[in-house]
Amino acid sequence: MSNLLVIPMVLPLIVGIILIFLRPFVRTQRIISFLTMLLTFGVSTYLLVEVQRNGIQTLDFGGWDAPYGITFVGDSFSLLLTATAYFIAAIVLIYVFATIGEEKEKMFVYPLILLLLAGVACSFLTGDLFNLYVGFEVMLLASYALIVLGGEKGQLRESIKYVLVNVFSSFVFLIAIAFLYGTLGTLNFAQLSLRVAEAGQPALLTTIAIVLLLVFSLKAGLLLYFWLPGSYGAPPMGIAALFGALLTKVGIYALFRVFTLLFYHEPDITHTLIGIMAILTMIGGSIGAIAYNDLRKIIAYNVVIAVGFILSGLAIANQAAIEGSIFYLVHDMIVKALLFLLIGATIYLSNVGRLDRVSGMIRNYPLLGWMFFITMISLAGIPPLSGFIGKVYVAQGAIESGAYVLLAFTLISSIFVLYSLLRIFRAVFFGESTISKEDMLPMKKAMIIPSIIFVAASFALGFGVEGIAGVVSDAAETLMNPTIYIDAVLNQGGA
Amino acid sequence: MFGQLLLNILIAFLWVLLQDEDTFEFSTLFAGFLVGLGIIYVMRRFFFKEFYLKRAYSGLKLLLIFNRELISSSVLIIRQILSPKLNFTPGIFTYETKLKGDWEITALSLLIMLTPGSVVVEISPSNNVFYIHAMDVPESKNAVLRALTKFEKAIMEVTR
Amino acid sequence: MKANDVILQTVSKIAVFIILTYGVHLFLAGHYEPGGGFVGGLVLASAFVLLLLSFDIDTVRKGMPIDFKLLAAVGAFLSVGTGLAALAFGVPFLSQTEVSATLPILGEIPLASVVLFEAGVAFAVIGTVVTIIISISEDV
Amino acid sequence: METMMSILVGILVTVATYLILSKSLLRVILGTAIMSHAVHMLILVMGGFSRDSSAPLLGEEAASYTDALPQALILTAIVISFGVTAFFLVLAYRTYKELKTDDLTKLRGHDNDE
Amino acid sequence: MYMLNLAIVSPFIIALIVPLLYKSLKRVHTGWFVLIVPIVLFLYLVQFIPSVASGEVYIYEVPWIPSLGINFTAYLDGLSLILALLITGVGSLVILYSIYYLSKERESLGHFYVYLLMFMGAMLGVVFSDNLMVLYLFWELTSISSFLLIAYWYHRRQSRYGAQKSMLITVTGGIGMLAGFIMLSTMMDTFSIREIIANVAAYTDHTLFIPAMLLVLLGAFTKSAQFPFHIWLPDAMEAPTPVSAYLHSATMVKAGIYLVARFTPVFGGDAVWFWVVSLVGMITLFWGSFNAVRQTDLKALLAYSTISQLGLIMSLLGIGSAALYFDAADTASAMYSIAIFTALFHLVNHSTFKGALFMVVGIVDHETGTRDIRKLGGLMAIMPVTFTLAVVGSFAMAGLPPFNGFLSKEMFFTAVLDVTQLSFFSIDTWGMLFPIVAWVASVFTFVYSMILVFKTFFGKHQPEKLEKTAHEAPIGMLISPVILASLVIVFFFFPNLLGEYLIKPGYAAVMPTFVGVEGYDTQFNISAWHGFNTELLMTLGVVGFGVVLYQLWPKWEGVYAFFPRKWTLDNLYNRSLLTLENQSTNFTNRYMTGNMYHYMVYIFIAILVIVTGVVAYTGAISIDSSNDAPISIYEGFIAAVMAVTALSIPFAKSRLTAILLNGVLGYLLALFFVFFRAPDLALTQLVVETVSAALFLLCFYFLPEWEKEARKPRIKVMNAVIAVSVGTLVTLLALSVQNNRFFDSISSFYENAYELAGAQNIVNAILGDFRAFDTMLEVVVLLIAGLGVYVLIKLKPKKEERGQDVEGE
Amino acid sequence: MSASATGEAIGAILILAGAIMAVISAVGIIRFPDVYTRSHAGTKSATLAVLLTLTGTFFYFWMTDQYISIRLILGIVFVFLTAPVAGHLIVRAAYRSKVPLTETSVEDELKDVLEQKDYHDPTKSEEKQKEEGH
Amino acid sequence: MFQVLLIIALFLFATAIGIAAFRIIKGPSMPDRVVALDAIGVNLISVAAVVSIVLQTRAFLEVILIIGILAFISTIAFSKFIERGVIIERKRDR
Ligand code: NA
Ligand code: NA
Repeated sequence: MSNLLVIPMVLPLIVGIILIFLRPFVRTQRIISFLTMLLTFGVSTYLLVEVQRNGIQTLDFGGWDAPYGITFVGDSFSLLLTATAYFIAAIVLIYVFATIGEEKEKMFVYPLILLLLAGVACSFLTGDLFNLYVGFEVMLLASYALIVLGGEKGQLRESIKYVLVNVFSSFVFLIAIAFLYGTLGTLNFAQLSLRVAEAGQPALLTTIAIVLLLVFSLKAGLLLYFWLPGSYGAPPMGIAALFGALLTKVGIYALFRVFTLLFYHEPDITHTLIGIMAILTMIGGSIGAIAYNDLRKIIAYNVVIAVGFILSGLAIANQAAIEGSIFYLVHDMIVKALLFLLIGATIYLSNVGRLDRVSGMIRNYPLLGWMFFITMISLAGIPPLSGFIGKVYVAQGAIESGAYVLLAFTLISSIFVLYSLLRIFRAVFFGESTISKEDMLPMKKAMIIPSIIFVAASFALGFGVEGIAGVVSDAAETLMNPTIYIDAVLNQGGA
Repeated sequence: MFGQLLLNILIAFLWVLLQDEDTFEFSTLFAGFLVGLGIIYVMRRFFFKEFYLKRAYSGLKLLLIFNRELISSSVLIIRQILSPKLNFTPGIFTYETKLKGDWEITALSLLIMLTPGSVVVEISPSNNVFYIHAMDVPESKNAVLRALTKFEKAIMEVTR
Repeated sequence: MKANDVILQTVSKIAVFIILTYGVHLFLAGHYEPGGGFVGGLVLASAFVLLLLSFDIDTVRKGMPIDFKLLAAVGAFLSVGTGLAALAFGVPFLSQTEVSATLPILGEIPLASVVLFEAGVAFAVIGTVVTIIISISEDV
Repeated sequence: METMMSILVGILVTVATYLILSKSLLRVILGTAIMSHAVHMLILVMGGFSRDSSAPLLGEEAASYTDALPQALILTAIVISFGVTAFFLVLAYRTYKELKTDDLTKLRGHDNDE
Repeated sequence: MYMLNLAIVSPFIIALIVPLLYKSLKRVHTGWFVLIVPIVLFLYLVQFIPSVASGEVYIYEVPWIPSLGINFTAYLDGLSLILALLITGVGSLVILYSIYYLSKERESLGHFYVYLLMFMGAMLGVVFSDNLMVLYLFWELTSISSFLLIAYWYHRRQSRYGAQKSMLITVTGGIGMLAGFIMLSTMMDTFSIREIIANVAAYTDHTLFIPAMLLVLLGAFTKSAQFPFHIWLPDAMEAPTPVSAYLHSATMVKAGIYLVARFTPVFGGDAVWFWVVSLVGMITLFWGSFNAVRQTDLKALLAYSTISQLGLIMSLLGIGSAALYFDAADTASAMYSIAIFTALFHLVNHSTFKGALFMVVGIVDHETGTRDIRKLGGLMAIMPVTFTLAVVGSFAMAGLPPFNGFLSKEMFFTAVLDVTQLSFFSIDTWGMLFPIVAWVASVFTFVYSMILVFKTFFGKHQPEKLEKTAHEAPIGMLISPVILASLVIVFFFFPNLLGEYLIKPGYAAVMPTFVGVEGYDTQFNISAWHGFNTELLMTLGVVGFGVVLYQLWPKWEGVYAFFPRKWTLDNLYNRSLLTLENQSTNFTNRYMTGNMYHYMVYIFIAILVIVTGVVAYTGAISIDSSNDAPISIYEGFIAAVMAVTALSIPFAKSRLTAILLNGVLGYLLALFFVFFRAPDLALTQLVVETVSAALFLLCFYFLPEWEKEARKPRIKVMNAVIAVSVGTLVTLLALSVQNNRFFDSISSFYENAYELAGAQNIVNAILGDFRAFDTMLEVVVLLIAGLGVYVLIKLKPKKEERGQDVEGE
Repeated sequence: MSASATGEAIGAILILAGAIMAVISAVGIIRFPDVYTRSHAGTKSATLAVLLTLTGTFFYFWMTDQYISIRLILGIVFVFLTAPVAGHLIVRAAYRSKVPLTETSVEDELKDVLEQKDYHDPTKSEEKQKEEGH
Repeated sequence: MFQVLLIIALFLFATAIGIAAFRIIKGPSMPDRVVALDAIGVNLISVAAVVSIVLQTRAFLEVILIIGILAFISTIAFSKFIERGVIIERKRDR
């Protein structure tokens, strides 16, 4: 029992609630929310270290042992993602401070962001299927509120689609939970895993697994990503950055958890399907990323590509591929946030959201331009930036498993990532400068500092792979060996 | 002021009853009183008028009158529903009452309406004219009017 | 001719008392019978809804100058807060204490933290429902 | 009983799906409301049904109790559905006010780029 | 200890301070500071020549990601030394040249030298890396720095075009190469090239061997501008000329050559390798020379010439690899392995004369303002030094004595002639193609070399067509080409000096198995005169035919018309990108309609197809309703009412009716909760249903009346089919679940609620205690919903506000 | 006859009477010609039905379990109190939204009053007219 | 016997509900439907009461009052909507 494990979820939760009372005090809200994110990041990181030392951390709420109560399970995978999420949130907050405007700040934007993060953390840490649903809902409702913040026409229009798809997927999730409960009589992941294994994952369970696959695919944007490009273009950029960095990742996390811990007995059906969906996602994302001149759309489709890429690792499902996916997941969270912030700054500074309406911005804002360039390189998976090692490992996993089609698509997709961003770089940053010195908007420091930090993080993650290699391999090992997880949850203290 | 106290005690008893305890406990009543106090405190600004619960006898009489009317008119309406051919002529007519004040008006309305065959459609803004819809005007209008005057008298006995 | 709501308003006043009492009862009965914070809260909220329907927002506001948003937040705070209280005692988050104290006058009441927890739920429900309804109604 | 309930769930899902495929936002939202009914009913059915069990109230001192866990889950799900429906409805209404249409086919946005 | 690693990294470190130098020391041309770097590095590397020549190799390893086996391992042997000396040597000359070429007033030198240093470091990294991943890192860095250098004048459209083209092609190739590397490392469980070479013998039959080989070659071919990937190189000429001389002629394009050489010990001896490398090389050789002839831009001419020469070197490496097919002691093998030696020799020669020529063209451009041969002519008198340099470079390129190009060209002829004698890899008569193509290409090479010299420096001077008044270049600009031209001549007269100290150790690195075999030392004696052999006859033929072709040029220009403009590879590239973008737009627009209806249809269909597919595949449906509890008549009746109510909702004429019917559903659901002994649920359901109905009514005031669904009957039918299918699927699965309850529920535990949690209402005990966490979060959900509604209603956009509409678009 | 048997008997009779009442009033809802007359059946007869049922249930629990259910009493009171109000509101709404009286109606003293005293309902828009299907 | 009577009663209530549901579907006017909804609510109260006896539990007696309350509230809401469109006014002009 370590109550510390609930902190990454409950601290932002309680602070978010308290901030509702501090509505008029914008400065106080800013400081508190930022410190909360940092503190939570610290605690998550500490827990991550603790897992390396003492193994998986669990916490049975209310003291009710699993499977009867709800249990939080912190393993390397979940805590790594939690820590990354809070790191990103803290940094993105700085951008939000600078750009969101006081009106929205007084409309609960900070409480909502904190609650969003609480939902994300809950989804990462929970060891209970139904609680995962609840965690999702916390996250989703916060995201609903955030996506419409401002009430612009475009926001409303896209929010409708976003909300409907998510409402629908939540229903399907509940249906799947109902089926699973009906067949297996429990909700605890560890026990579900045991029971699936004991039953030998018969056809019906495989079918239910597929239903779950579809649910999380909707959330993650795997194949069923139709809602994503529009939605991620709707909210203010700071918020969109959080969306781009975090939301689909929660779905991805769930897919990894469910298809490594629960339903790993029929990979010919489940994982093959994931692979096919991943390929189609990469194709659709790649095509979409080069189809438009709208900057927001380009980056939104880049989110889609990454989803396909990361899930290729799950489809392959060997140690190397899973490790690669985890590396890439962490990288993608950070660099996607960066990408959104940079595009946000670009749109703000140029006052144009399309690549054919502005050019030569690198002359006006060299720092911005070069950071975009680095981001592009990083997302294309070029070393020594952070995207590289994940790509290598996924590729290695694909080769080990003979998944050459996946190999080809993962690698080709990174060319499309490069090309889509190169189009932006070429058109927006290169070329004749269209903004005269007099018309230049000054770039706010707080707008660019977060990006600098993320760029530094991408370098640090690229150069410092050794630093997290142990964590990642432990995470992958835990995913590959369900008994580690099960033992930690069900046999704690006892045997 | 008095009405509020009365209501408070009423709530306290209601509370006791809701607890479904085998024996009457003073502590439960007190708890109920506290609950009532809370509710009334929250609601205090709604007390525009006061409420007296006296003259139990008058009340009982009213109840008896009402029950008689209820049954007789119920029979009437059931007959109409079950008659093979629907043959009646509904309509709206007015009735001017001597009653005054929200509680009296409301009480009369409730009684009229609970009696099958008649519904209050509107009350004039001046609070004195009822517009009543009746199932069968030629046949029941007089019956309704008769019942109305009976009710009116009985209510006044209770309230004044 | 203006509609005269005298009947509605008079009966509603009585009904609201019954509903409020019943709501509090449901809330407290939850530990033993059907009911609990959520239903209790909802019933209490529906009492407010009935008031809003029978009267109007300004009247209700004047009658109860409460910021329902904050009430919802207070509720959430209570629920999460009781969970956090467990941390101070070194027991797992959300451990409920099971003391049913026998107080001098009030007799035996479940003084469990779960009551506080449920109260939080109830407040949150009332606060949210009324916030939603008032927000929409005011937006003309 | 279970078979009948399953079929009923299927019918509700059918209606909900049909409504979700409508043009009018209002129909769609109503579809989600019906879908929530269907889902809650499904969870209940998945908890099993027996005429010999009594409500999960220990005071009743019955021989066996019906499965309480699905009931608790449904309660949570109902609350969440309620919150979501409320939000969705208000979103629809705000959208209509801003964009003057509730026709989803007219709420396309600027997707048709270039 | 790690001087070599430091040497590789030093350009990057200096690059970091260049912007500072540029800003703080405006008066001195930044190039002077930068120049120190390659000179120091060159001198440092020169020290290694003797020991490397005597067979030593150096390895320094700096750990990077040791747990994954990825380390910064610098490996210095004969092959890397040749390249490194070129990189630093030509680098020094190019920087010196650039100091005069690029004006410190007009150009942003800060950027320029950062890129150039970055490139230099990256290139050193490529040639010194033993670790595949680190090699790949530096490899992509060369692509990136090349991109930046080509796009140096990024306001020019053509610069951006060329930069993007080179980046796309080389990075794509690089990614392919990466795949190949990973295949190799997966096969042999190491990232170290040395270890791979040491272990490869056991893996030549591995299924991944050939794919890995082809992928590695893809990287090499794209980088070295081999056909059909050569198309980026002419457009890369948009870069400032020093860059063209350095990257796109002397060094970066040689990275592919280096890679092929480096991997010859791995893949050499395999028929596929032989055929692919030599044939691609031959085709490139021909195609480059053939196209160079018709260029009117001097730099474009040099670009095609470079392509051609790279093809030549590539084909030599391919031919040389055949030697590995044979036993090292076999005399036949020595015959082919000499091609490797020739390749390395020509690699150096090419760098000298092509570097000089680029600089010459740069001077011409710089001093006259044009590179168009149609505007140029008669410069011989005005620019005598430049002219002399041009003659030296061009004649070397044409393969004429007394210039180094003659030597390597002759040796090349020897190599292609040797191929005809091969009797393996099912070569047969196809072998004859090698000398024929080589000869034809050489003729074209001769022609364009002559064009370069004669059209520019002879003929009539046309000052009216020039932007500037032409005059000789400043002395500083001439130093570098003069040094290179001198080397062209020096290498002709003392080829064995070069051969002994640089080329031979390089050869030893490529063909390690051949080191020390009989006659090893004697075979590398380069001489200008071999007597009247076939090679010499071929050379004479080249000159003869070349002169004729040069004279008759306008008459056979029509040959190029056979290659329609529409079908050039360039057009193919442009059109495929354009088509890709347009088709992507079309395709994406077609399904990403923004219409929620479509998205929902996709989602439903995906669910139906996938789940039904899996059901069909696994046979998951198994139904048995014999254990059902009997239905009471009133339950059945209520269920029927519910079904009818539900089914009538889509047909409701008004929204109020629909909402009423939905309310009925909700109330009847509550009734079923009663039937299922769920009092808490019934209570909650009732209240929620009512409050929801109130919410609907509240919003209805503002919402429009719902109209009849104005849809085509076809669509309605489709919707109905989807809906019924989804409903049926759910029912079937639900029934199957009821028939397949594999385990009992855990919930009997909760029946001890009174002892455990002091509660008699089990549901409440679960909500308030056992699963209080869910309840807590559900409260939070409600709170957020409330806040969300509040925000949604209170926060409205202000019209006409700048930034707002951008944020919201 | 034991108390429980008596309880069962009284309960059963009252409940059955209530059930029959319920069906009859439902029939009324179907048969009557306009909303006003239907409301007589719907809100009044049905009220009577539920009162009978609740009373029956009350007696049952009282006689067999000696359990006096306050909830039932409260329920009865509540229904007594509110059902007529509900009926009144529906009828008023019907009238004000211009749902016509059945053709057999003989008199309408409200009609003129409502129109004459500059009665104008601003909330009444066109779409609402349409919705009622008239 | 007693049980049978109760089942018959339940069936009758169910029938009444069914008939009322038919009126809701058919209309024709909105008030008609609200009347029918109200009738359904009232019948549900009866069903809850009878089911309590059938299942031998007091648990559902809670439901009775709730239905009464809610039927009342929803009828008011629907009536006000039909009459005025706005169901909750900001300020009643009275
Ligand atoms: Na009456
Ligand atoms: Na509870």
